Amino acid sequence: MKKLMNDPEQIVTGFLEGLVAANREQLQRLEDTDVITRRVLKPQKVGIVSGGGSGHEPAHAGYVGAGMLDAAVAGEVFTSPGADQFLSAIQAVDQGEGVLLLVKNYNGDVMNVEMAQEMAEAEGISTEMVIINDDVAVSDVKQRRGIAGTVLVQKITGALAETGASLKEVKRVAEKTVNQTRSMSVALTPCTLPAVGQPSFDLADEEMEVGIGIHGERGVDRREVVTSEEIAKLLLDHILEEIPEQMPLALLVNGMGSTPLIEQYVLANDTIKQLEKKDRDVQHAFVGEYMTSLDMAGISLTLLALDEELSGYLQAPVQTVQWKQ
Amino acid sequence: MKKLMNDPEQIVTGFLEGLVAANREQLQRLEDTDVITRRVLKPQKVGIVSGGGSGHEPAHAGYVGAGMLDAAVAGEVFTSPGADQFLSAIQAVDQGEGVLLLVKNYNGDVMNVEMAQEMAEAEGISTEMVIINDDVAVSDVKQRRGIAGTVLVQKITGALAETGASLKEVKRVAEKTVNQTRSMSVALTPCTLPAVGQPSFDLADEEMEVGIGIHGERGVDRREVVTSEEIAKLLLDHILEEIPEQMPLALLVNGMGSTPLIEQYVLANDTIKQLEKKDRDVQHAFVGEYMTSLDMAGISLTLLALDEELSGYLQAPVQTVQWKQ
Amino acid sequence: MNVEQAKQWLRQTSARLSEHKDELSTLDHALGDGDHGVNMHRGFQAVVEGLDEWEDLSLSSLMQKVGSTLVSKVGGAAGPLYGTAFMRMGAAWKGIEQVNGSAWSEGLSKAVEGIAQRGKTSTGDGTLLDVWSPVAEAFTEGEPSWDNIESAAYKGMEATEEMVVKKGRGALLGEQSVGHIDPGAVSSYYLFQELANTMKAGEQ
Amino acid sequence: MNVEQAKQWLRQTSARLSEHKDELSTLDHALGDGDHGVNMHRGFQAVVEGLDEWEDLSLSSLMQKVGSTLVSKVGGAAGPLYGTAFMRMGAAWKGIEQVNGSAWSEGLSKAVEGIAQRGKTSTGDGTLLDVWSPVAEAFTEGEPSWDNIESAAYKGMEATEEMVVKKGRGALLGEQSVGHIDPGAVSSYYLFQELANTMKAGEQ
Ligand SMILES: Nc1ncnc2c1ncn2[C@@H]1O[C@H](COP(=O)(O)OP(=O)(O)O)[C@@H](O)[C@H]1O
Ligand SMILES: Nc1ncnc2c1ncn2[C@@H]1O[C@H](COP(=O)(O)OP(=O)(O)O)[C@@H](O)[C@H]1O
Ligand SMILES: [Mg+2]
Ligand SMILES: [Mg+2]
Ligand SMILES: [Mg+2]
Ligand SMILES: [Mg+2]
Repeated sequence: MKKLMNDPEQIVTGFLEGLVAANREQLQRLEDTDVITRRVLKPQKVGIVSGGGSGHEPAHAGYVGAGMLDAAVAGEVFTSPGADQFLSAIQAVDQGEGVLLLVKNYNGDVMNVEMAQEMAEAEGISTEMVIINDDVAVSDVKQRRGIAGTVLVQKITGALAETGASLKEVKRVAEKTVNQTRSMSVALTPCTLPAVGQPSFDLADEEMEVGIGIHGERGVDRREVVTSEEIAKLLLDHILEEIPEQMPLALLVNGMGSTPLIEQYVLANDTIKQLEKKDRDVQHAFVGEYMTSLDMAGISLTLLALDEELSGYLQAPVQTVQWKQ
Repeated sequence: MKKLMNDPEQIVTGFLEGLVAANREQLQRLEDTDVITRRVLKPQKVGIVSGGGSGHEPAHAGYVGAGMLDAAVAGEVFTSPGADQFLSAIQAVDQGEGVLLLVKNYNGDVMNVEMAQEMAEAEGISTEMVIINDDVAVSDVKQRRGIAGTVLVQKITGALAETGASLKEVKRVAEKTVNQTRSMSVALTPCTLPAVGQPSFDLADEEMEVGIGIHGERGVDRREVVTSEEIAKLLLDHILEEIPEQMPLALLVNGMGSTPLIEQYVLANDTIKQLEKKDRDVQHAFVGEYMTSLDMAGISLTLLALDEELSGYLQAPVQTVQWKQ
Repeated sequence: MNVEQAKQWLRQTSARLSEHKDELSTLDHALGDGDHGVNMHRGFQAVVEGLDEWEDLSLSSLMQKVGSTLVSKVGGAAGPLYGTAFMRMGAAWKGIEQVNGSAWSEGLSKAVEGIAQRGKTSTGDGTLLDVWSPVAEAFTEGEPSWDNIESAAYKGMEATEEMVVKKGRGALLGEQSVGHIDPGAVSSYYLFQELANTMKAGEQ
Repeated sequence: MNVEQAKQWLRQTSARLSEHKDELSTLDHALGDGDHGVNMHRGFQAVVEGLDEWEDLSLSSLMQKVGSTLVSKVGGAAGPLYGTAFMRMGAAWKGIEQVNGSAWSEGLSKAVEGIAQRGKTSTGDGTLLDVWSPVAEAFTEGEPSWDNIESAAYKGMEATEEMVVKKGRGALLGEQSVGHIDPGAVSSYYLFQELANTMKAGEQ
């Protein structure tokens, strides 16, 4: 394992410090926490907080800024941050209008956020949680993980909150977005945890792992590596099953951490072509590293079924480190 | 070798098609070429063209748009595009004000651009070329390669051209930027050409290659992998030798293709800390994949010595696929 | 159990978990994401570091402090679960400086309630609750039999091997989760074994 | 050489380069970026594909067409160099349908001039010019001796092994470039060997 790092235990700290050092006018780190917030909050606005284990950079701290998150909470690599950290974030961004927590569907994240909500409630802060579970690779819907689709929910919810909408309204739109978002992934290589130094699973030279999550866990199927065209088809077949026909789409092609952009766009090309062949209208396409899994090579596809409301918030301006438009 | 691709010979085409498909309102591909241009040119403006071999994505097509390039010319992987392609780009973006070509210092690129300039001249189009050679790893200054610093030259030059400046003026500022930009890189792994399937060099598990270029060529020194702090120091020591004292700086921390963002920011953190310890004023810091070398793991550091003029154009708005601000 | 014994228990547990760090992570590699050992080690190390600072706390406050430290430092799923368990014990032992007889059973059943609520889980789901729940039942009204308690923990842990995991990352595996002991059950077993060891040492 | 012989020459060169594709790339791996074989193969394949379309061209126009095709399809450094060489030969042979005696030497020395200008290089820099230049000199005023020409090409190619490369990617290696034959010199040798083969076959 070769990584640009110092002490493996300090990799999250290094990331957070680096992010703030490179973006001082925009971001700050709350003292004694791994919480990143906007340096200046927009007044009288519902706070939008997300977070979870690290290793998914730029998620989530890279999405803190006008039009998206107010705060991001970073845990150890692949480990949910404790409730106390979520509470610090809630306290920091609440302006009396309440706080919405956008949480990927992992047991640990949900439990820590629920605890934080209870503590916040005791302080008179109203909070709501919306759980994101876009990964169709998991058949049991209750167990479905939140993966790259998360960033689309964050984008849309953040844009709405920026308009001064109420906590209730923001929650409604976040849930609607979750309901209309589906993703699935494929890995060409496993990832290696900095503190462990061993790949999270073994994969032969000609194999790929289908239906992986973002924590180095094994997928649902292993098979020979196929072409980009075939990977696009494989993932789309699963995802489209759960996307209403006719509705226009937003597409997110997400690199898992060490897949070069040239390959991401090759896959994007095949995906868009296949969607157009099926007469699907791809209104927006995003390609890049949005939700990674350390140094995993691979890709996820996300489709979001759009209506005018969601499309509008998706197109709204955003000024974060990693997503600007 | 596992890559998301179809026919390895078609990877550049797949990239260009994907880029345009995902950004239809903004970009177009000139028919029968591998030239990407803005869909709508800003009238009465000097055209800014860059290009070179592929494998460095998002460079250069990802930088076509308002405030940066008018056209980008893509060759085969690591191979300069032919003069005819540069000519097509020149013809497409010339509006009577002339065209500036920003070229990384490679023999093939320079020769092809010179041929294209001669052909353009025969058609009455005035052109100028500025050669970028920021890589301090090469001691012979004439042989110095253009690497990640190229994108800072493109950003600044593009911003100036957007104001309606003359070809002469745009060339002056481009050259000034080149003179004040220095970079150096380190690789943790080699890259693998899609059509070759073999790593461009061998590197043992605990080794890194110092002073590599962006074409998979071997570097100037091979040694044991060290910490991010030590890598930052090693590269800065070389680069700072050629950066005037006192002047404020722009820093670019550039991932080489398969280095995760978390690691890029760890290195950014160490770099900024060390610069601040030396009382250097880091006015702007950019972190991400700006100029890659296929799937190479590694990083380059670039410093640009700023004056007010350059700082202004660096901060100016830009709307390309990959760089928006 | 008095405050000093509680601290002794926590110190021994921390040492035990650190010894078994890799074992726990390996178990978690099969069912989850391979970090349970690292998480528990980090959390209990923070507890032990805290013990010196928390010198003058009551037993109840100490348990609360341990709970919130575990939430904060273990993180993941185990953090809120262990944390809630300790906080609930702390709440149950308000004003009690020496845990005896019914206080044990009261404290443990509150802890079990807390885990079940927090984890939205019940026994048989193949989690650490399958250790905590039989342990709580093994505390009867009278003075605890530490051998019984230890063996209840052991059996509970062993039983998770045959269960289809219903909660946590292991649940993603469905039927394929059968055949693996739950890492949280194992760390809980170590916790209770060290409790028994501490208390038995005190009895001598 | 008439148009038909020129076409024959190009076809044979293309076949030869495609046979030696990997060898040329391997040579380029040592001094450059390992793609010279791929580049030349791609370029000459495009030339051969073009030959059928360019049926009615004069020899001069054919050479120009070959040149621009090589610029476009070889790309890299070799593209503009080979391309310029062919375009300059085409220009020198304007109105000539059969290259003989002084036309050979005129065409080749224009090609050498073109390469030197385009590459800002001179003989001894360890590039393909070190083949083209002695070949041009081997064309005297009279009818060419194809054996002399072939051996001039061969010697020029061999000589690059001992040179410190001054131009192109190999120049980055400085002194370490000594001991490697220049790939562009090798592809040029094949080109001239096939020219000799073609012309000698025509003489019989
Ligand atoms: N919902 C739940 N209810 C009860 N126990 C759970 C639940 N989810 C997880 N666990 C316990 O937590 C353990 C995993 O802890 P750990 O690996 O530290 O956290 P994570 O799963 O976040 O990586 C499991 O072995 C299981 O015993
Ligand atoms: N400036 C130059 N002058 C003459 N020949 C050159 C020059 N630069 C490169 N060459 C020739 O080109 C060959 C390399 O061609 P190729 O590998 O196809 O291009 P690239 O270097 O762009 O990858 C070298 O072996 C050398 O013979
Ligand atoms: Mg975990
Ligand atoms: Mg090349
Ligand atoms: Mg775990
Ligand atoms: Mg080459």
